[in-house]
Formats: sequence, C-alpha cells, structure tokens
Amino acid sequence: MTVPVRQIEPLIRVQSDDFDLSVETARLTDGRTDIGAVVAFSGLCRDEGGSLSALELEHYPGMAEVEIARIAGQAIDRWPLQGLSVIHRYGKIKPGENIVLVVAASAHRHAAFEAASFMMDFLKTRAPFWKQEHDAEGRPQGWVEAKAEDDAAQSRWSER
Amino acid sequence: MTVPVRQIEPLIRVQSDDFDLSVETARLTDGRTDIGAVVAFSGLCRDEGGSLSALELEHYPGMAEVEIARIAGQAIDRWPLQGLSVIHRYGKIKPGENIVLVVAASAHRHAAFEAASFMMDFLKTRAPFWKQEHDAEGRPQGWVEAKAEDDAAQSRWSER
Amino acid sequence: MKLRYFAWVRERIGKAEEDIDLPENVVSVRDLLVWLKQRDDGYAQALQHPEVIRVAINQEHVDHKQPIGDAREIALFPPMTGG
Amino acid sequence: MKLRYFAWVRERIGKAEEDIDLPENVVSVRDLLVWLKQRDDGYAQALQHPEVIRVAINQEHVDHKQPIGDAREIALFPPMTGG
Repeated sequence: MTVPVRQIEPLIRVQSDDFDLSVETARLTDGRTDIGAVVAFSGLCRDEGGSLSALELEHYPGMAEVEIARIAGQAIDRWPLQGLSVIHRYGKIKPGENIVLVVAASAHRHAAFEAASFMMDFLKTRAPFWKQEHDAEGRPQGWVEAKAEDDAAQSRWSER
Repeated sequence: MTVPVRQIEPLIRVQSDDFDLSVETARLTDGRTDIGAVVAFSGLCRDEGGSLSALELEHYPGMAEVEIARIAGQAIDRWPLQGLSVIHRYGKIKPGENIVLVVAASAHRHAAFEAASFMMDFLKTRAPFWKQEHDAEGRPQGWVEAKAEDDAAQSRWSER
Repeated sequence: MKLRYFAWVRERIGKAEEDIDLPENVVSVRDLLVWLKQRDDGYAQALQHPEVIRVAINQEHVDHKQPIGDAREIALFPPMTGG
Repeated sequence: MKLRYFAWVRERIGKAEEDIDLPENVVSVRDLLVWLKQRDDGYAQALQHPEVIRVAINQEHVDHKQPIGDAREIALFPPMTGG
C-alpha cells in the first residue's frame, strides 16, 4: 500500500493589477512553522537605457493560467515545496514596474531556489505572453524577440 | 587605459530586530529602471515537528559584519549586480520568524538567482553565527551541528 | 473550429480570431499552416516562416506534426516572451 | 592578546573571553590549541577534538597552520551554523 503524497495547491494569477511581494510571501508562510526557506523572484520592466517607455504584454487568456499551472505542477512534482505562487501581469507596464512574481516555499533552501528558477525559465519559454515595446515617445514598436539563451536555460532542466 | 568598474555597495546588517521584505526590496529598486530581476531569499525558523520552541542565535559581533561583507564582495565581483542586501538576525527567534534575508538585484534573472544562492551557501558555512535549540518547554538544548551538505553546497561554487 | 492569433501573427493576419471550416485534406498542424498561408497576403506575411510559428490546440502546446482531430480551438503565435 | 570563545567552546571553557600572555613556544594556531587544552578540564573538554575547532585571527578565518604573529584577537568556535 502506498501512502498518497499530499500535493500542495499552487496559487496562480494572471492579472493587469500590480502585486505586493510581502502580501504574497506572508500568504505562504503565515501561521506555519515548517517552512525554512522562501525564495521570491520579481521580474521588472527595464527601460533599456531610456529607449523604452513601456512594455505592452499580450497574453492568451485561459491558456496562460492553464500553462502556468502545468509548469507549477512539474515544479511541485520535482521539489518538496510547501507553497508556490505565480502572478503574471498583462497590459501596459512601465519601466520599474513589476511584470511577474514567483514565490517558492520549502523546508530547505535549495528546493526553494531551484523551484523558483525552474518556474522562471519555463514561464519565459512556455507561458503564452508576448511583449511589445513602446518607444520613448510612447509609440508601439516591435515585438520582443525570443532569446536562444532562454531556450538553453529551459533545456538545462531536462539534462539533470 | 582601463575604465574602473563602478562596484555597488552592499547593505549589510546584523541585528536582533526583524526585517521587512518589501522595504528591503524597494530599497534596491525604487526610482530605478535598469533592474530586471530581484531575488529575495528569506530564511525562517522551523519548529522541527513541534520539538523546538526557539532558536537562540549567537554571533561574533564585528566579525559577523566583516565576514558577510567579504562574502558579498565576492558575489559582487562574480555577478553583474545592481543591488545586494543581507540582513542576519541574532538572539532568540521563534518558529515561523525570520532569521536571514538576502536580496539580489540585477538586469538579468540568472545573476540574481545565482548571487542569492551563493550568498546563502557561504553565510551558512562562513558567517560566524551559531544556533542553539530551545526545546518545547523553552529549555536550552544542544547546539545545531554543521551539516556536511552545507560544506558541499559551498564548495560547488569553486568547481565552476 | 475557432482559430486564434496572438502578437505579430495577429497583427499581420489582421484579426484576433475567426471561426473557420477546414477542408478535409488539412489533417495536421503543418497542413493547416500551409493552407492558411495561401489565403491572402496577410496570412502569407504572418506565416512566411512557418517553422517559427508556435501552435496550441485546445490551449496546449503541440508540434507541427500533431493531427488536428476534432480540435475546438487552435492558436497560432510567435515564440513566447513572457516572464 | 585577547582570546574569544563562542557557542559550545565558550560554554565548556566557561568564559566568553580573556586576555592572555602566550608562552614563546606557541607559534601557530595549532600550538595555541595544544597549549590551551592542558590548562584545565574546561579547556580540555572544549578542545578535545582540536581538528573541528574553527579559528579567526583579527576577525578573519584562518587554518590551524597559521602563525599567530602579533594577533590582537584570536577567536575559537565550532563550525558555523548561521544562515
């Protein structure tokens, strides 16, 4: 007889609103005494040396949530996590503003670090979001191109 | 003629007071538009299945700050960071409370992840702090033993 | 069947979605891309390099060899750049 | 010269610090550990396994081969468990 492993339920949100790092971290840790490590990754919009006034993030509603949940499920299968939250914003985001948040909680630090890093590498390459740049005058410009280095970063997880 | 690289100045604090994750993250990012990634690691006290009522952290005042600064300097030399903060608490810390915070900010996520993970591995093995366990009745018990796996985690950084 | 387009695929085709009846000889994702490409200049421009186009069937990533079957929704888009 | 002790080294020796004049034949950290160990039962217990004792001179980690030189402050402690 095998004892079923109790899997955690990740929090996944795709929203245009900003998020609060402390609130999301506290949501995973409050009232608990079995968490030893929390890794919170925040991804922010950069202005690329002043050439960019905003990023406009387009997403595929429905699939975005489903695909993030798929990636989160893989992270939960792979590392002993006690909490996992992912919030990805869409819409117009200005330099210095938040784009994405991943919070991973575990008893031990390496699981939390690896799970958060894994989530980000897969969000970059698998979650259906696309960034369009707006130039310094606010005019829509080209779409950000996918980077080969992001594919490489994703594939390192299957080599282990 | 070589152009001198402008090195960031890490924030390092050794204190008995708690810290606030959002305040420390905002301290690195506020007013900036060149940061793309912030990794915040929080280390918390676990109750070890209810057997532990607190950890009492002893430290070596003076050397603690100096040694953390040394480790932070190595991280700054090794990765292109735009901000690095380390706060390590001492004194009596209850389960669920914060022990340590590392925040690393960079243009790119891998530098931020690696620098924060590096900081934690070296804080564990090089920063002069010692944890004494207090049992469920609040009585001081043994000192936490250093783990071989922490030494292994530290040494992986010199293999690269 | 509903087709959905995102990012520059959407811009070049000139619409975000459409309902379409596929001819019987369109069996795989690859067939779909070839068939769409000849519909007009917008499609031709969007699907000029079909190998870079990513495809999801019923909101799940698939490769170009995937049979379409009785898909409810097929989405075409460029490589993703979220995160 | 000031000696400082931490964690169970401090507890077993029974003090957190002391000022001490070292005999001339105590040249290295290893010599210091051997010399301290024979002072009384507390030191003997603290330094029973000298190989596990970590040492800092002037607040910097050193190994046991390190010459003491004109150190102002030497600290002895167990392996660290912070973080």
